[in-house]
Amino acid sequence: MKRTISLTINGKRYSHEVEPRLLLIHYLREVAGLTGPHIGCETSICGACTVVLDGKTVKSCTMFAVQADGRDVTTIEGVAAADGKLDPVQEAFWNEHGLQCGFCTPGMVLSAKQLLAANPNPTDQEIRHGLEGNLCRCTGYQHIVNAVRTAAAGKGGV
Amino acid sequence: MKLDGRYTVGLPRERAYAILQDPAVLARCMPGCESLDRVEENEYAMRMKMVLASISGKFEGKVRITDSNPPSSFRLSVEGAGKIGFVKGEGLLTLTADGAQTIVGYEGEVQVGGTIANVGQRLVETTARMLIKRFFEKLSATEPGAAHLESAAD
Amino acid sequence: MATTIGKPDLLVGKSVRRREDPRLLTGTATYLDDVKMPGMHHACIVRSPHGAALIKSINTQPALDRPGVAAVFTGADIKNLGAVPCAASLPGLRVPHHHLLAQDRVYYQGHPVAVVVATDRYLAADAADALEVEYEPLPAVTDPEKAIAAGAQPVHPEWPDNVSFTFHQEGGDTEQAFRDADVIVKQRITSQRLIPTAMETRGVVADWRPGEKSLTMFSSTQIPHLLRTLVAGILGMPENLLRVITPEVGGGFGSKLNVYAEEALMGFIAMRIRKPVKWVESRRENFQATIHGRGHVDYFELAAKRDGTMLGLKVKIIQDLGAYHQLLTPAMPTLSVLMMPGLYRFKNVCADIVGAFTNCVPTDAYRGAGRPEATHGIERMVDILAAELKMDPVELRQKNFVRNDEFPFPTATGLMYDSGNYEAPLKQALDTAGYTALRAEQVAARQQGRLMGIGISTYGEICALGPSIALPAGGWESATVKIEPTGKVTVLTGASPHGQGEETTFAQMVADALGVSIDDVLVIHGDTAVVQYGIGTFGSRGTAVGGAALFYALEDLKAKMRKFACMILETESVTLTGGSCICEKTGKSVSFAEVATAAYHAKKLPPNTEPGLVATHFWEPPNFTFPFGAHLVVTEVDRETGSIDIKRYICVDDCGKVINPLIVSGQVHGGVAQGLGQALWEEAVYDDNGQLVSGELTDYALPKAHLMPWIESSHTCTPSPTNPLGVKGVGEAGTIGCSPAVVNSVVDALSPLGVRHIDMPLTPEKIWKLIAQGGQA
Amino acid sequence: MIPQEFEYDAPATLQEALALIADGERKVLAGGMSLIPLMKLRLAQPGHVVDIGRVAELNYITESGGVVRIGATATHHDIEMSAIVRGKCPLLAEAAGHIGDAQVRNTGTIGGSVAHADPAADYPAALVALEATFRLVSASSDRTVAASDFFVDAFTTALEPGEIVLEIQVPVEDPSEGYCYAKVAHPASGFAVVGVAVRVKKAGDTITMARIGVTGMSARAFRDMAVEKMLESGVEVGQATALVGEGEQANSDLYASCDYRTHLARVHAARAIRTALTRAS
Repeated sequence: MKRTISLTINGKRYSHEVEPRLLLIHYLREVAGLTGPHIGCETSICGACTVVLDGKTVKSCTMFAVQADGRDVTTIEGVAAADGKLDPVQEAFWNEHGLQCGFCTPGMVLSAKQLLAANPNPTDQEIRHGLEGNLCRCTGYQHIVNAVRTAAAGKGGV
Repeated sequence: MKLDGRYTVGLPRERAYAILQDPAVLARCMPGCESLDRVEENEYAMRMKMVLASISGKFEGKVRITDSNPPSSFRLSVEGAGKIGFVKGEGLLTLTADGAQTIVGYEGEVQVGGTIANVGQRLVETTARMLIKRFFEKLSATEPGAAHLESAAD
Repeated sequence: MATTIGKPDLLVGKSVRRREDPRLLTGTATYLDDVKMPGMHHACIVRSPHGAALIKSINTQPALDRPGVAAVFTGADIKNLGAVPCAASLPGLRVPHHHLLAQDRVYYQGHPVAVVVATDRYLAADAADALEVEYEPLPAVTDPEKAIAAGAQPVHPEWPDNVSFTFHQEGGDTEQAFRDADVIVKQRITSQRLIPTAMETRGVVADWRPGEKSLTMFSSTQIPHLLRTLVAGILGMPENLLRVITPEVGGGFGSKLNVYAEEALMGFIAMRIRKPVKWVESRRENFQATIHGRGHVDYFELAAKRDGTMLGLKVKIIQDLGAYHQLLTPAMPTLSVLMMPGLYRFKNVCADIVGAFTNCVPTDAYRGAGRPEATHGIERMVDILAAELKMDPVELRQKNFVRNDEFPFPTATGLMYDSGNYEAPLKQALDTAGYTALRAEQVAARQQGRLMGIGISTYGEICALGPSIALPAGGWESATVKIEPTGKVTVLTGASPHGQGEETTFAQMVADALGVSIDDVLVIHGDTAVVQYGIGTFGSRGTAVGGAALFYALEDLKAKMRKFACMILETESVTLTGGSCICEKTGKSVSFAEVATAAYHAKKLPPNTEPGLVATHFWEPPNFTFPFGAHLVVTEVDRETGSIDIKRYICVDDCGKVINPLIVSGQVHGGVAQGLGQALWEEAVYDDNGQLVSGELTDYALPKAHLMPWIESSHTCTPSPTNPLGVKGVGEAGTIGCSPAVVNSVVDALSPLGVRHIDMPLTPEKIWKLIAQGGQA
Repeated sequence: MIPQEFEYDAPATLQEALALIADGERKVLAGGMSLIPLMKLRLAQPGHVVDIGRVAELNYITESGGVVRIGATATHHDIEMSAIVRGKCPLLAEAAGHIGDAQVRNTGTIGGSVAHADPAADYPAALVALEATFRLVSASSDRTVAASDFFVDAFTTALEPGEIVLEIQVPVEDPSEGYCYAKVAHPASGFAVVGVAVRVKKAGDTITMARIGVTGMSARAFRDMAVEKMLESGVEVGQATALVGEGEQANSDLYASCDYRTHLARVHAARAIRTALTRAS
């Protein structure tokens, strides 16, 4: 039986009738039209689907949309300012070449932001551990680590 | 995957042998077995519903008993297929008298396929051992009613 | 340090941040699964759970009875369509007919059996689950050596020996070399099956327009034009009525350098149901049904003089092909053969390949494609020889390098190495590492009972694929440059980048060549209706071939601009600079925009000149390029657990000139990560029944951030004479150089125990067992 | 990778939740980190799911009377970061920090994890070493079970149909104790190939109390009392830990054979104890 859910995504209210089995990632992508979060696996490993739910990163492929009813979601589309100005973490990824094919990037940026919110001055090892839940097949992670480090230093990269 | 092990059954060897080949006992003790219908001598069609915590799956398949060598050994093969995959197990069961009890040794090979093989390899062996253990636990739990079971098998 | 092309005021040679990135960083890029169309249906593919089986029956009714289901297709429906193509040809090659859907038999787990099409992906999944297929399982064979052994189960009943082809190549006189040798070392070396695992799986959207009889196909591919030609062939439709568009592609690594059944199937289905249809691969399908890489069992023999002079190499390659040939499957081991001499001078190589069918998904090009296997082998053999001769592996390499004055150097396998300075990156790596001090540290560590290793690989590779003679469908690349009437510049490249950053590097080239702002340059790729025919992006060719094509197109365009500028300025010659054409005699200038306006308005034309400012160039490279480098890895093995700690990772790569150092270092890091993946963690494991037991990302271990070492990457620069840019290509370098350096390091760490070789992946248990058994495998 | 259809309830109170699951047929959903992947693979096909994520009274971490009480829906992240847990039973916080990755820790719950009883989960090692007890409730019952009795077999717990884990009760650790959770994580899944949780007290150079919980090695987490006793009676650490898991049927998979797993459990037990000893005062 379908249920009506209402949630806030990137500051905007959404309300839809959904099947209980609808995964949050499919709700975001197919119903809300936010295709920034991606699907890279089905076993909750890759982190491409990462979004922020009530202030914490979650893997939206491993959550039903009904579980997000009444809650607050931020996707990558909600990270840059309304005028298009990039967030310092996005800016740092850009400057440090922290992405290649870009598929993992939305999840990676959100995880990096969360990591820095909890630990504004991380060591490289802390950065690497903080990104354990996000796979990247292109970069070897080094430029991502550089990006997070420069974002932490408030430089937004060089 | 090869598996072996042994269990002690609190029955004399002849009885243990009979019980282990008794379709009613097998039906009762094989985890998840819903029905076991005789197809021919020593061959049975089986339906089972495996439930393991959250995981569940229905299987249809057959159970066969071969190489009967009463009361010391026989081969048991179990195979089943369902939406979540398929399982095929074959093993030699050997029965050794130990006073009034019987030591049942098993040595066999289990193959799994489909989703359960693709995503469950880290758990296949553990699970197979657990199912064997459950079988023997149920078997020993049915021991008091052995007489009843024996007659039911006629 | 990176030596780059640039002058201070130019962009080429500078770390320009990528122009692709803003859309990728903000979630506004359009990948395949983001493509939506009105009325779009979703396909779900039912695949064989068995490695080998007969299909006894298929009952589609339960699927058809499900809500939302539009159609179900099985092998019978596509029987008369073309086969999945194999473009590689070898003498005597046995090519199984590769139907889009299985007919009466399945040959590997994941083999597509039926397609269910529904209005929604959830309903399609439900219906696929309801479809009933009755199989009669057959014995499978998944190990290539077992497959070609006597009495093995045939994969294809018509070829009971499981041999698809044998191939022999010999250069020089190997027998004589072996007779002349003082020392011969032999080793069996494997290169395990790997799963490419692009983060974006494959996917297709097909849209049939019955009125136009045209098909538009979005596919996550590396080769849009080849895909168009080949899919049109499968479907029996005119090529020019098929338009292929590659949206943003989330990684390929060779796995999307192919033409897959699903691409043709979606085209067929769109025509049949007259609705757009989308199929997106799940990760498990990606593991089971997208090509794998590597899959070698190699037997090496290396002959040398006592002083370390290497004389000749014999190798027998057993290539695990899988059950079918995908686009280039049989060609992979032939690339390995070409690479066998590595960076060394010896002129005698004898190679034999046996291509073995197995009940596995086909192997094909995966990052490095044949060269990593060869490089791993030769670089391991050099270390084994060094151990045998009790020589330092550095010294042995240096002794055998092709010398700087020998280029262009013809190899025993028929290649002509274009340029090289093999000592330079090795020396730079040794200096960076402090090699002498490291060896002293190792002596001290060993005295304390610690297992410290230092491993080196000096690799070469074959890049910029490649001259057309070397590639079935041509090895050239194309570029069009247009200056629009307002002076904006549009580039159409036949390359099809998917993370390599050519939207930026090509714009850097254009900005410098024309003196325009990089912001005025747009690089378009991946749409066959817009872009002239191209070959695609793979084999480290995007810049080295596609960039060279662009270079020449720019030259042509500049010549035409000069004509218009001369006409406008009424002079004989002009210089192009800073967005203007300047007559040096008079000092008068005209802006590009004014030139463009004149060229398009065409009120007056220079003699023998057509209107417009467009130039297209198809560039045929005269040769491959041959990048090289040295990787040095310091490891320490935990004696108790067998786990490996990478203490330092140093790589010095020579990819010729560098257009964008930041992008090049990104390519190196990513390449090293995939090399480390092979060396330490990754392995596609099929059990004896053909079950892919490393079937998801929960078992197949990709490198993660916290598992990766810091990579100390630098460069030397030996420009390539093969192309006007002097670039060599860098996409695969890191991968090729990495795995032998890691294994050499760990073997070095364990050498006090007498360990001589370990096959990848170097799992802790494997190492622990070796230690526990005193080095005896 | 789409779950089958199911009915869904999200009760707001414990009483409603227990009433809904009383028949034992409905599946309890907490964080979903174990259940949802199985549903997507269609290995789990519950017809009816009861989401306890909105039962506010299940989400707490408190301490009273020498016992830390953790509600079933406290997330791994909550536990890792909780000042109470870090202060009073730091071993549990350390184990929580090893679970999965940041996103999994933000979503997964302790109740869901223990009820799933994956043989390679991290918590059970710590919970048996901490001698925790679990409060299990149903519509008609309320009982407590010791952690070491709760984990029965792979994916098999002492939970009866209709029952849920309400609360995890952890005795406060003595501040003088040393603790350590040592884990070998599978490089792909992050699950424990083995995980060893230890607590020790010392007087001078001798160990006066030892607790050892092991996960990942066999079908269920277990407490190794034999080795604990050896350590407490002065047997040298290496010698005692060489017997960890003696008599257990060790797991074997692609990554680690049973011999290697057993060996790893022993090596890491020794390492964990040595680390714990440096933390003990």
